[in-house]
Amino acid sequence: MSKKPAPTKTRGRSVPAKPAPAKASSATKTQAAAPAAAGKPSKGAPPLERTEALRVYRQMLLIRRFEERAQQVYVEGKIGGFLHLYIGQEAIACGIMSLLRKDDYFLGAYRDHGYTLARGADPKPLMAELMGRSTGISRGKGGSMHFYDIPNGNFGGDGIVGGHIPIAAGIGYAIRMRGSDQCVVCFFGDGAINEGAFHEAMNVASLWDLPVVFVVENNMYGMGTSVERASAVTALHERGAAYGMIHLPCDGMDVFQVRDTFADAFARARKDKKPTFVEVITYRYRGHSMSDPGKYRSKEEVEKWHEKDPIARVGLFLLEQKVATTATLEAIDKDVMLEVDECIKFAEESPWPPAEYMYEDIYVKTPTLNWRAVEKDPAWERSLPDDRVPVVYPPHVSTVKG
Amino acid sequence: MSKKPAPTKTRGRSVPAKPAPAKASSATKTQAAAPAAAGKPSKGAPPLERTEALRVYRQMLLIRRFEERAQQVYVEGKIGGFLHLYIGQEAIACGIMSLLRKDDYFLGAYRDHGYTLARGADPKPLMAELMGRSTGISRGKGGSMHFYDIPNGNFGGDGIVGGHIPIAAGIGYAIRMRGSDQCVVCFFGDGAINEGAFHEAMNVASLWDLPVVFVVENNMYGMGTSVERASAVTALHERGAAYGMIHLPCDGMDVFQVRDTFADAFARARKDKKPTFVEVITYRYRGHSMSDPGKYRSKEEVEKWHEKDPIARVGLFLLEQKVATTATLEAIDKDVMLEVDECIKFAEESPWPPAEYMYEDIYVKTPTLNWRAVEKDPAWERSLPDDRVPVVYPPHVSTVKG
Amino acid sequence: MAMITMREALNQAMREEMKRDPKVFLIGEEVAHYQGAYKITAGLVQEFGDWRVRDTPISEEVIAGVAVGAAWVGMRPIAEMMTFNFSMLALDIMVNHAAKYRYMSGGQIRCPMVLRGPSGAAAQVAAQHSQSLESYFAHVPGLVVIMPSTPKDAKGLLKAAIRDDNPVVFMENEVLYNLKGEVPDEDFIIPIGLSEVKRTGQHVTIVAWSRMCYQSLLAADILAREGIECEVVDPRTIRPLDEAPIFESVRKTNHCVIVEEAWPQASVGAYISDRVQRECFDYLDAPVLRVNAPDVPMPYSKVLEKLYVPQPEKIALTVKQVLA
Amino acid sequence: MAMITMREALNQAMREEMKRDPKVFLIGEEVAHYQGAYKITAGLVQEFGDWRVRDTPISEEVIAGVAVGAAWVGMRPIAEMMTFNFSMLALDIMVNHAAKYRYMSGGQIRCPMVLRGPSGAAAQVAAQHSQSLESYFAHVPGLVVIMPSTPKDAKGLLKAAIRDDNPVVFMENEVLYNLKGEVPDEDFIIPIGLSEVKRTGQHVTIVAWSRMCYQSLLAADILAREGIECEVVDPRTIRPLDEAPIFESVRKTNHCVIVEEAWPQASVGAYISDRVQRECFDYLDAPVLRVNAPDVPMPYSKVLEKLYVPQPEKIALTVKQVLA
Ligand SMILES: Cc1ncc(C[n+]2csc(CCOP(=O)(O)OP(=O)(O)O)c2C)c(N)n1
Ligand SMILES: Cc1ncc(C[n+]2csc(CCOP(=O)(O)OP(=O)(O)O)c2C)c(N)n1
Ligand SMILES: [Mg+2]
Ligand SMILES: [Mg+2]
Repeated sequence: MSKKPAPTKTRGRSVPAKPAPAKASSATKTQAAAPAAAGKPSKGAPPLERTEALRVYRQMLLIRRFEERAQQVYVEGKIGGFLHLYIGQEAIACGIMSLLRKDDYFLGAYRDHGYTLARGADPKPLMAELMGRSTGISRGKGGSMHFYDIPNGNFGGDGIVGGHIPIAAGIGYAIRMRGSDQCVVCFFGDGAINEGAFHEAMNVASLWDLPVVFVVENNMYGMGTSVERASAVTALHERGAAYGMIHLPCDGMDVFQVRDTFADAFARARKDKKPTFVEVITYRYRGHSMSDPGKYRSKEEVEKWHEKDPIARVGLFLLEQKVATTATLEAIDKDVMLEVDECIKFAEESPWPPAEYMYEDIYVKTPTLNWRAVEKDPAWERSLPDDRVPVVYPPHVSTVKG
Repeated sequence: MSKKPAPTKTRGRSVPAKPAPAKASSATKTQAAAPAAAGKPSKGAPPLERTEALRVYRQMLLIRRFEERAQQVYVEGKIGGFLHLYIGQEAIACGIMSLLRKDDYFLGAYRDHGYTLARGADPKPLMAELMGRSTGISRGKGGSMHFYDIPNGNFGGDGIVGGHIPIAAGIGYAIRMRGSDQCVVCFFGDGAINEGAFHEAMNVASLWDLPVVFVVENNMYGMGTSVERASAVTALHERGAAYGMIHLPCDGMDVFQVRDTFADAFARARKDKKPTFVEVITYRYRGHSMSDPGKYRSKEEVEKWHEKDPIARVGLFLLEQKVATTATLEAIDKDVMLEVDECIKFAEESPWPPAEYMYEDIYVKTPTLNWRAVEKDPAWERSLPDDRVPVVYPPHVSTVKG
Repeated sequence: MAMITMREALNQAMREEMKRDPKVFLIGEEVAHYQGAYKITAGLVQEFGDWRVRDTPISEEVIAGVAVGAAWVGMRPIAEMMTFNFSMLALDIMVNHAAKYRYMSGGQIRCPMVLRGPSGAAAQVAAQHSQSLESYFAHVPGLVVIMPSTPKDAKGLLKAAIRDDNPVVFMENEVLYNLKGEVPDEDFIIPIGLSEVKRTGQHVTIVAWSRMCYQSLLAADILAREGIECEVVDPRTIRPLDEAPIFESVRKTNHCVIVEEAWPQASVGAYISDRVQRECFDYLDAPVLRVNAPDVPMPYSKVLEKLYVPQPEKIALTVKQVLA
Repeated sequence: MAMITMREALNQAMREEMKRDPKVFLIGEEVAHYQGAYKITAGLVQEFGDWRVRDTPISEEVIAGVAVGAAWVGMRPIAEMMTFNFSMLALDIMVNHAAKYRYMSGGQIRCPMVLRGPSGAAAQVAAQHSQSLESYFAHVPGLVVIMPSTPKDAKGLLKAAIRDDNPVVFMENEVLYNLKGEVPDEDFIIPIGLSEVKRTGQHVTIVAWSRMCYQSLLAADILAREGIECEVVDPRTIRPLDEAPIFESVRKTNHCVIVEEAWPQASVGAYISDRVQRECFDYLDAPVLRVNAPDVPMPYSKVLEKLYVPQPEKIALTVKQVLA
């Protein structure tokens, strides 16, 4: 199983790095400093059980096939609006979710199919959501950018770049109040770190010791803008030093390194209540969204990254370890394709949301309200006294004194 | 003339430093790195001419006496709203303004009396502004938090913490478009650096090489909250590393060190178009504003800082250097007191703003407008075709290709 | 019934609810050890500790964001804006997150939080610190907006807001903090969305909330001496708006004046005027008239500020105009 | 006269003004090398270079802030919001800075800038990306707000906005970007604050702007077939509002319908309704009626989105209701 490569090597491999000497120097320094700052040697993740390894492989493949089909269906006009594909970044969601506990939380931006699938959600309601059907996970009201699966701690997709980062700090704050050893993972892109929201949230997470794991998925571009043209320091994890937060890079094309890196981060969050800032270096194979031909990237660059394909990498590992034969892998792929076909079928056979849905799920019907005032307001009239699905809270909320 | 002390010494002296080892270590590292990053040895400022030294002394004293009287008058109910005093921080404004060129710009927050006086503005309209008279520098419409003196490049006081920092980047951007060698100084407090606005502005200033000198006046508190309780890293200048920006600390109680530090920063801005982030360590003698008794600070702490009084320090220097005798200094003080008395007299004898003032200075009367639409709107009806005072632009705006 | 100030009433509401429910906590700038910039939260950190009364850095987006995140996982945060003049920095969190995630998730998420603090003009704090921005929140489906005018309303409605399962924007008024009034001793709440007729009269209906309700009652006293009887309706909750009692009153008096501290355009008062002309068209003897701040920024000088804030005399004048 | 799309019209306006005045520059996310997220700024960076067509990090507060600072020292920035859904992150800069510094400085400062971009619903981009937030800007003295509905208006008004010495918020509509229309070949501007009667009729006055003006004209066609003649008034500028022509029209038709893409509460449409009932009280045969988006967030599903956006049929129905 691959160990963390020297950060500089990772950078060199993945980023066409041409930062000014001043930046570069301070860069390497902080990187070196980071693991030390952790104050204990990296333990890494336990080796994947053979079966578990196969499961992760299948999951990564499911994300890819699910999105490839979604792309086709989009072109057929059966999906509307924005469609942001996670293809190429599968190892990150799958590596992290393979370590996340049932009672942990996570949230991210609009490129959210991968997180939800990796967390183990039934893909049928997800495809139905993309097609705007009433059986969709958000009842057809959210669409591609807004997958949520609260019973599984999935606070899903935010369409506002950086907007969910302060909210992740709030979930971490609630965990501290409870005194539980849960943690929350906050995914965002390289473009999001230049929003003020990132800055404000990183500072309080470190200041208050919140169990938040911040994950910047550096896929080299925010829409058409490369990291070099957006961030004064291109080794993004170094931003963590400004908040005294442990920060380090990670190869996002390697699910095993992802697991090693985050196993440490989760342990730190659960035991020491300390946040970690991980820069996962990866690449989005497709354009930013369906409308983006991706002219700003060279064919060579894209191909270079395909050579590091995260799924092929795991497949190779499975073969090397004799966990699987080529036949097994092909069987898995077939199986996945069939599952995706069923998703399409399920979605297309699902009913469209009825008009009433428009007025539902806005307010919670609450006893503190003067009912007479809103009886003619459909938004209130159709509100429910409770959530549509029970949200998992710990049975008892204990508050800790600071 | 005092040279820059080792940053760590400065910190030790000025901040009750108890940062976590990780933070501390990375701290010293970056500090050490900073001057090096400048890529050339610090030249510092030319020694003050005898007369110039006396002028600076008088100016610092004027700020203090002006505010002491303002405080009295406030208690008498002749000034309303918020009154934030700069007392204790005089060396910063005076040191910086003694180097600033006539065609340079600066802007800051609501604690703005010191900047305006140090820039050489006539104090009479300032006192009149505090008393809300029509002769005030903002015609009685701004008050203490909103001193502006545009002909002198003073974009003055912002009441929104951090709000003016992105605007400073915009002034720097305009300077780059012009291709001139002007620079802009952006003052803000230790509390302001946790606003998202700071983060967004620092990144673009470094990314685009804007001639902005960022000055965080670390007076140890944002209202009642100490730096330790607000910022995860207490060596505030280190935040500059996150943007690859040259950053260093400076003793704000020592006008000579202030001059040395900023002479370098201005040279860097004018020649290399590079921004600098300076943390000036200082202290506000008074409460945050008139309503704040400052209970959160110990008598000992406050006294400790009075021992470093920036005005006394210059006075001592003048005596040591035989530039002045005790008698000269007393004479200067008397003279300053008289000048402040005249300010009060001028303000109290000035007329109150007439009702029409309320509707003036909102819009610019512009030929692009359909006049008929607004003839009944006093805000438009009383608008002027031009600014009340001519703003100094360079005669010709040349734009540079990036 | 005890006579207490609105400041005390708000403080009691938070203390009682924090005692009642360990999930309630308070977060904001200077709310803890400084005892609140306006001392609304005095004594709370001593009683509940730093984790439930949290001083923050000056980071409005995080203050609101932390509240939203904590609310999503079952807490009941009260986030303080030192003043609502700074709430534009938290507006995206409230409008794009607090108000929308329940909808976008098809009813999986709830956001039981309160965003509270002083709003409106204080005394000579000038243009950036004297704004009444309730329209920004009232515009948005998914939010609840409350603006109390008396200590009793403040306490009863804040307690209701804290117990409510929706994101509530609770806007106080600094000038009213020292206003005294009778407040029940026992535990009570005032339902959200319940307006109150603060004074009955048959000649004209005045709709006003927060400080403007207070000003309108003073105007009503002046007019009463001249035999003009005003009915003053205080919606108390701006969203959802309890319209029926307003329409009822207008149908009785046939005249309506709406008094608002905010600017006139695209405002809450404009909406109420639209609703009244729509629902009481056949009952109105004259157009609905409005009293607002002038459509300009707030000037600093006290002589100008006095002209700026709607005064009882100006309200009285407008009432006479609508009756003329 | 050439037939061009609104996209081309906006692009021409910026190119011509940038040629005309070296102080004009453009700044925003993806405006340069990506040619604009909606291709409105296509070709400009090739012609004017990176300093005058500047790609930025994703930092809305800095995009608006840089524009304000540059404007204060004599430049004429055009700042693009990729969409106005993100403008809440720049709202403090616009409201507390762009709109107030001239006032607070007693007339020493001017802020000749344009904040522009698409606003309103697109196609299935859901709740966070389908908002019409013009009310947030129209509420504020010190700002100018423009919302064009045709390529000609877009070009003439954007050129005027760029030459104007006040901070202008210029809100476009994504759905109209491909709309074609005749645009004069010669250099021209359309004065700010000048409304236009887009269709004359004697039975009812429809006030509508941006995409809703387009929808209203379609409704007018439907109604014309039934013998109902609508007069459609497009204010084009929301602040300052050119009221006289609206009042004139209502005094002629005695009926008024206001069509708005935004939510109904505390909105621009509510204010226009208030103004009409005030100034045309004796001329109205029926209350002013309004057509708005439902008072809920925008749902994703296309079947729901279609019900959400005010359609010509719905407008026609409301017109019949006001005439009934
Ligand atoms: C506040 C805000 N600004 C701008 C946008 C438009 N936008 C959507 S995605 C995107 C790029 C984000 O890039 P990155 O954070 O790297 O995430 P990635 O798309 O690469 O996963 C932009 C600018 C937005 N949705 N929200
Ligand atoms: C956006 C915003 N949030 C909060 C406030 C209230 N406030 C005014 S001054 C201040 C403290 C600022 O401290 P610092 O930046 O250190 O400046 P200092 O007062 O020490 O000079 C606060 C919280 C404000 N004016 N603006
Ligand atoms: Mg990216
Ligand atoms: Mg301070």
